[in-house]
Amino acid sequence: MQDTPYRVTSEPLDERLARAAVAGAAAGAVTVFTGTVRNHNAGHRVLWIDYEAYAPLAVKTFERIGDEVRERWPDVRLAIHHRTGRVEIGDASVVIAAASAHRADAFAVCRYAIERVKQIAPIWKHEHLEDGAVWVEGATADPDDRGAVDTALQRACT
Amino acid sequence: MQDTPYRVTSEPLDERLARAAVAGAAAGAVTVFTGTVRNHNAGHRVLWIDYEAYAPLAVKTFERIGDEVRERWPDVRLAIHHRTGRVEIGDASVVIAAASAHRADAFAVCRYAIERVKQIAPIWKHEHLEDGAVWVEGATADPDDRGAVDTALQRACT
Amino acid sequence: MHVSIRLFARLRELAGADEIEQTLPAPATAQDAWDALARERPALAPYARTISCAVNETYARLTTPLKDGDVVAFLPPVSGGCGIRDAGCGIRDEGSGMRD
Amino acid sequence: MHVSIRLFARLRELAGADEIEQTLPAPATAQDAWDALARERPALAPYARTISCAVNETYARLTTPLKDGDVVAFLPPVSGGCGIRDAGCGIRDEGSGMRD
Repeated sequence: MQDTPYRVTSEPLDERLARAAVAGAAAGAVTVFTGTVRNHNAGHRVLWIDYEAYAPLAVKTFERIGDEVRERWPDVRLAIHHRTGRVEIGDASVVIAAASAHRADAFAVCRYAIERVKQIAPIWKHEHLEDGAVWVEGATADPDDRGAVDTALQRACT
Repeated sequence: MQDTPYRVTSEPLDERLARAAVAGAAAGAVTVFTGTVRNHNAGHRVLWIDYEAYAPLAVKTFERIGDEVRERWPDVRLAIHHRTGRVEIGDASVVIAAASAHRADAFAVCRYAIERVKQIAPIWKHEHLEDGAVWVEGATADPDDRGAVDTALQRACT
Repeated sequence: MHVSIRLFARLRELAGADEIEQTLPAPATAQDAWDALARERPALAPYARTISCAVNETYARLTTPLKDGDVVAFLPPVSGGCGIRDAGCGIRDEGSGMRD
Repeated sequence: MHVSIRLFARLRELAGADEIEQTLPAPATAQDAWDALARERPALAPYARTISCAVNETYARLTTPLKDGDVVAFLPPVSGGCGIRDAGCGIRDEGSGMRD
């Protein structure tokens, strides 16, 4: 498990595992992004979030994002770990690590990857509020949509 | 020590301390940047790097960078931890953590801060190579140089 | 032909099942499988224009021809990643929540 | 007046001291302190145009007037942060190394 770059797990996430999956002597720069569950949303108090995933497709989707990254940034190493099930306030739902010889690339890949995860990973948030639960529905996942890739690249500042 | 946002220390850096210094229930996004010592440089094998700092001014400079960040991104929390003394290959020389409700800001602040550290922190690298040691000299530190601030903002993609 | 349909999140709740065996006249595409599904379960119909589709655990177009025994997944718009839809991680561009 | 001068990194090595007590005719600026220092230690002179200066642990202009007892630090170009000058962390814009 220590060095698995792409994971979907119901266990609590540990940034050190994502970092270990990308670390190496050639990497002068490592960027780790952690997304955590917040305690409020548009004025509603959030109690917790359940994340549902189509796990085998999600892992394949992370691998695909890895392929996209390798094509554009061949020397950057990437890890994406996403949690499923009940995630409490303050706990991490996603951890992304990128390692590179160059800090610009480590930042760009980390940002690109979180944008792509949000666009195309088959994962769904079920927010539990005080007065019930809400399914959050964002983007229709289409891995081949060039417009979405361009949006992710733009947000990655490349 | 646990929650010190700005530190200059001869102890090994631990990303968890920088993360702990910025974490909070309002933060949905945390970005941590780690700079590590690489084993080669322009064809020369690097054995280790000694970092020398003017420690009290370095801490004040980190606080100043924090002030710059607060002015532009009032809701982002920042930590900067820099190591001094002998740092071995693969070990971290600097860790920067930024936490925000918004991932764009967490990325921007983390990147802005590392650029500013490199521009104005009174810290010097002494590279130890197989055939001797080299002082690395980069930028003349000038915290009031607007051009340097603009460069950092541009690299932070803002 | 027989295919196995997988449903997730709100689609799963609306259908009341996460796995449905569906018989289709051959030849059939993923779109045909959806149409048959939504005919039998009209509550799913509003998702016709926003679903994604995977065949045998790989993203696929709705025009993909199916084979007997294929596993076809229909996915509502996704919302993985971090935090909360309109604030956490700056998710400002996501759609609104769907009440159960 | 008497001021205490602090030197770092290669300036420290070239001067052979990290702390030097300097007597200056009043009034004096940080620039005057540097000029006196570099007169006595010509090896430092090439840094005249690239040093930064701090007075009492705060960055200051070379035009800053000094008071008796001030601590004046002269700083060669800095290179903190990460990795290695032309590769680690993408430090492409740094100057070349200075052999001891």
